Amino acid sequence: MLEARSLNRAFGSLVVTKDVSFALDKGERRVVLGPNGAGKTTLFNILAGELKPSSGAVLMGGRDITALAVAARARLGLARSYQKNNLFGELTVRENLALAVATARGAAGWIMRDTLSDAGIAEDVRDAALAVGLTEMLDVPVDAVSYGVRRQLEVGIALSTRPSVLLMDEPTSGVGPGMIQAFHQLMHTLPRELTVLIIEHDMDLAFDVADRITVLNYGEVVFEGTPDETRGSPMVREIYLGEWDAHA
Amino acid sequence: MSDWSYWAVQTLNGLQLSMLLFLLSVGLTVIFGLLHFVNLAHGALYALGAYIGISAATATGSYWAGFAAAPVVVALTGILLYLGLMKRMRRAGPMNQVLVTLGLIFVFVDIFRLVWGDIAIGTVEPALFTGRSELFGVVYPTYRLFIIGLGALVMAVLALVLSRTQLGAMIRAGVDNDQMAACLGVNVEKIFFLVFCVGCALAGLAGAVAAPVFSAHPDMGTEILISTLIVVVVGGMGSLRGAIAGSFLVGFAQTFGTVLLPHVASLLIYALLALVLVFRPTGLFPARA
Amino acid sequence: MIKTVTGALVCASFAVAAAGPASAADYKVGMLLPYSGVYAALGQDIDDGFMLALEEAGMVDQVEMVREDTEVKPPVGLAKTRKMVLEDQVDVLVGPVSSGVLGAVRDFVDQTKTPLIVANAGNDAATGENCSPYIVRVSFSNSQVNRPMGQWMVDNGVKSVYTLAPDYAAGQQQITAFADAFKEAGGEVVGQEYTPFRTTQDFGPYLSQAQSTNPDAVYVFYAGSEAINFVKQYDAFGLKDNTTLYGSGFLTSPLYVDAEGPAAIGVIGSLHYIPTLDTPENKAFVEAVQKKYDRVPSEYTVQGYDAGRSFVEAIKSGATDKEAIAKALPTVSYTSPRGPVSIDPATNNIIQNVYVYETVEGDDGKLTQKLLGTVENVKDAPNGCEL
Amino acid sequence: MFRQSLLKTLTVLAILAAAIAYTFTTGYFGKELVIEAATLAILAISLDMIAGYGGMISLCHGAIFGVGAYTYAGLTVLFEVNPFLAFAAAIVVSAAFAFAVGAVTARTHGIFFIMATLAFGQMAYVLVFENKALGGDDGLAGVPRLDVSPLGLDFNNSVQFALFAVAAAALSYAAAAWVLRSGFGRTLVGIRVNEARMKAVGLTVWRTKAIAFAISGALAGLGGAIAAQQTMFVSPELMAWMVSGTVLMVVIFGGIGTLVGPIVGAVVWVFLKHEISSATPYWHIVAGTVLIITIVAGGRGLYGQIEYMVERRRLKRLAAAGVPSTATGREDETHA
Repeated sequence: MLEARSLNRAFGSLVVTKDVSFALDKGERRVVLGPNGAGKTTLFNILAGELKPSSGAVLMGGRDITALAVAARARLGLARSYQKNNLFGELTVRENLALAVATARGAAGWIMRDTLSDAGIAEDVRDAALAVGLTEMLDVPVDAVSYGVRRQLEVGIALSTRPSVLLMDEPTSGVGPGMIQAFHQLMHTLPRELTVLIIEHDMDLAFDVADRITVLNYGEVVFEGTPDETRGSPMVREIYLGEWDAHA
Repeated sequence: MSDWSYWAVQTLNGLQLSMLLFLLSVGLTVIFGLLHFVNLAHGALYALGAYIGISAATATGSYWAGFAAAPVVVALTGILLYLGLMKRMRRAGPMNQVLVTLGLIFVFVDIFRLVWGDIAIGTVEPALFTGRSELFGVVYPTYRLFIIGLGALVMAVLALVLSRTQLGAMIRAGVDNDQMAACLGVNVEKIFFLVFCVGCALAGLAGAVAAPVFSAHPDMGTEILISTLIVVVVGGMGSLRGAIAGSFLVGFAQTFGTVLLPHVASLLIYALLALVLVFRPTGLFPARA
Repeated sequence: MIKTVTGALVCASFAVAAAGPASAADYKVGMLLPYSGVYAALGQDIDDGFMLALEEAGMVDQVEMVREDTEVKPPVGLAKTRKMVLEDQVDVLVGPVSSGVLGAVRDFVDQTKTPLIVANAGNDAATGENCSPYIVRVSFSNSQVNRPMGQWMVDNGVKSVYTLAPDYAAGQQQITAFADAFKEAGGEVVGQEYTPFRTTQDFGPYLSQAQSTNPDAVYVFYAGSEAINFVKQYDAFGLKDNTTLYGSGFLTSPLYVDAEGPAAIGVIGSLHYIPTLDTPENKAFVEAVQKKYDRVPSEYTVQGYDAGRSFVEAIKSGATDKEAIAKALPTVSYTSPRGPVSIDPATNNIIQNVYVYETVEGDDGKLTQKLLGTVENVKDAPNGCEL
Repeated sequence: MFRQSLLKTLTVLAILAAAIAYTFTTGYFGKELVIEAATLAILAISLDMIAGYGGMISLCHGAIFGVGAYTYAGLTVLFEVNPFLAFAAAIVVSAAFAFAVGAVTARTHGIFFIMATLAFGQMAYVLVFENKALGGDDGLAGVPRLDVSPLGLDFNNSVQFALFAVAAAALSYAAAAWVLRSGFGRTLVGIRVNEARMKAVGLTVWRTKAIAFAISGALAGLGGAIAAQQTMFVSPELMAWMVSGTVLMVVIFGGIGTLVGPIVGAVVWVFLKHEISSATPYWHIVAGTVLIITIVAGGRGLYGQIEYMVERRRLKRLAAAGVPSTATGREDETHA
């Protein structure tokens, strides 16, 4: 469903993405692990189209989308959430979600009708809000909600476009344990045909939801396997999982 | 006049205009790069420099009195504006800054009219640089050579200060990331203030230097403003390199445009601006990638 | 008894006049001038000249003045004109400075049959193809001041010229009128360039180009700050040393000549007025202006004065309402500070002398105007005007 | 997001009523001022649509206005086209010009966007100024007004023409409000607030920007075509960049991003300028000072300040009525 072929990207002499290849099947849940500075967010930016790779290709559903811009990829069903909140600050939660839903449904250009009062869009907004637990918050301006709520909305916006591939960049970064728990549940309620790629630091979550795990180090894929294989890999343990041992 | 010397003189014309634009735009661009402040009143400060230059020269009988007084007075005016108005507009966004300084232009124009009258006034070149000089068989007004030289000197000094001194390093750090610079112990506020003063002083200097060539009149600041903004935007805001590149591009485009394509001359710099922005939406050499 | 009654009445009327001149005024004059913007100084000169003429005739109290700022913007000028005609109901309009404003108000003035005394705007068409019985011009036409120079320069040994002017209607008309006359007289125009209007400050590139064609003379039209910049840069580039600068005389108008400084010395221009004319009318005028406004009159002051004077003459001839004033204006004829003037019945444009003058340094070290020649009673061809 | 609040409706109706009442009672020049305020209001509404809601501070709206005026004047004077046809053409041509500017400048932001629009506006100005066929700097005179005699009306009657201009301004407001309340209007606000995220959810941003410019341009062109009829004359002055600057001032002065503010700004500006400029030739100093004070005082503008206070009270009331709200967390959130 989503495939990276020998992606390379350098900023000046600094190589941040080096010959990265992997492929996700439809409905697969893949977690990307790696220490800080391993080039995970850069990889996401390349997959989503915000950065052009120096070489290599990105394929979605077998189609080469390397040349497509962010918006065109999104229209093909590729959605992402950001590590740093990237929301519509002065608007309400409902308006945030409605903007995403309307765009995904091709209603962004409606001149004769209002997207905020459209029944179909409202339904999608409600679904997305329900999925991320924001039903009670719909009419509060984003500028006035807590950080945790913003993290929820961050994922909610990505989900509300009804994507076929979802990229999530550290969805639980900086939130409390209660919210991580809620996120576990969310992951299990996602439709099974949705393909998901997550950058995650929370190991429990990673092993809980992942079908397969890819480990990046210094911009390179150093390991790929099932959660069990990952747990058993001495190399992964060495570069990354010391931390996780401590947690476990 | 031989063909060769004709083109040589036109090149000097282009160079002279470029240097004047450079003096004017470098302050504007560095103030933008460092303070993120769009100061449309920069043109009015240039006009003030010209008026002060002429008044001081007339009062003392010496061009050099105006040459010295204009940067000082304009910098002092800049300080007043900074403390009274611009400091609190720092975080107000480009639109509010554009508008506040547009308001300032209006105020300045009428102040010029009230103080110096509606009629344009002028002054003469300093005795040292009157007449013409001959260089390799090319005859050119000496005072214009002085402008070229002064512009080159300022350019060199600024380049040296920025690349070789502690102060320059701090300014560059501030342009790159002011919060980071502040964390590193740079007194950002002080640097901002200093840069603002120098920028204003250079605008005043440009005015005093331009006064013997162009007359001073109330609207002169508004007239030069557009060219200056084009220089800054084409070059990419915030960088010395951008100001230099922009000045040369605009100066030469304007000079050779009038010579080679007289019918579209007035369109040329706007076309240049549009073209650059369409392909490089943040100018040729933006301070930040 | 009768005497005292009359005396009391006279006193009373004076008292009324003093208390509220507006209500006592017999006529209303609308000044359509730029009081702000690039031509504000010209507007002020015209206004001052007009007031001087009223004062001289002792008519200040009989006239109520309405002043509106055109801002040198045609739409603004038109709006102000409408206001003065329809709301203030002025009897006569005076102005404007800009031909653009004149073009904008022309149809309105014509349709509302409001006499307009043009006190500056020189567009040929206003007294040519677009002439109107209600528009009388006492200033000049663009071609009128330039045409005589063609013959005069050839007569004085100039065989080839390079011309420069700002790229707008007035610039084109002034240069075309001169160039046609110059060519007709046997001269050759070796090069011609129009510079972007009001955005050209540096004439260097043009001057180098003019120099490269090696003409006997350079002939230009510039006004305002462009004139100052041009004259100074012409000198700085050394062209003045062997190529005399000629031009429409606005170039070295008394209004700008001090700002131009020594660079203006030796520049030769043609104009309908210079303050150094040696006539009794002019001497009295110069003295009056100096006394009242403490400055040397410019051609604009004289235009304002003649606008006032022709209005006064029209009133004196018995005109009382708009229609009568419009009829009377073209018939006025008198000796102005600028010499004998009359209105051409075929076009309503002024017939006047054009003076060729050189800017020289006077005995007091100040720049002054030296008369080189007079072309008498210059009159425009009708150019399609049918009155 | 745009909301046609009660305050907006009441203010617009009040201004409308006042304009109509004033038109019937004032002298000749008063009616001229009404027309001027109405055309300026149309232009200001058009600018507020894209600047206040779309975040695109255009400095070429004067030029778009001028394109409308010149299209109408050129077609009627030079080609003797039916005025109604020319009127429609003016709107279409200005919309097309605006679409092109919007499309080409879509990638630039902030001061670069301002300068890019300035460049296109100036190019249009220079082209018109130097075009002899369009009368060059002399402009075109003899522009006819719409011939409405079949309706038993006469636009040469200044009361009727003033009412027509006021009606056009009211319609412009309604059209702009309609667009801003539509899905498209929501999207436009989304772009202002967070353009990158709109792209990330799949929006072709440049197209939305260009269409917004076109709609705004159509309104500006409408204003231009009315202005050309008012003065029955067009000149390049209409297109100078200071006109765009002035409109922007009017929008700010009334309250940017409120749609009603620009109307308030236009009315106050026209009448105030008339008063001040007849009192002193130094009216620039007054206008400049007022502008500076407006911005320093918070930049909300005359109407904007009032709406802000009313809105704040409304939200407080809502909060008191039990609409859920959470504690405001102050986190470091950097705006990309």
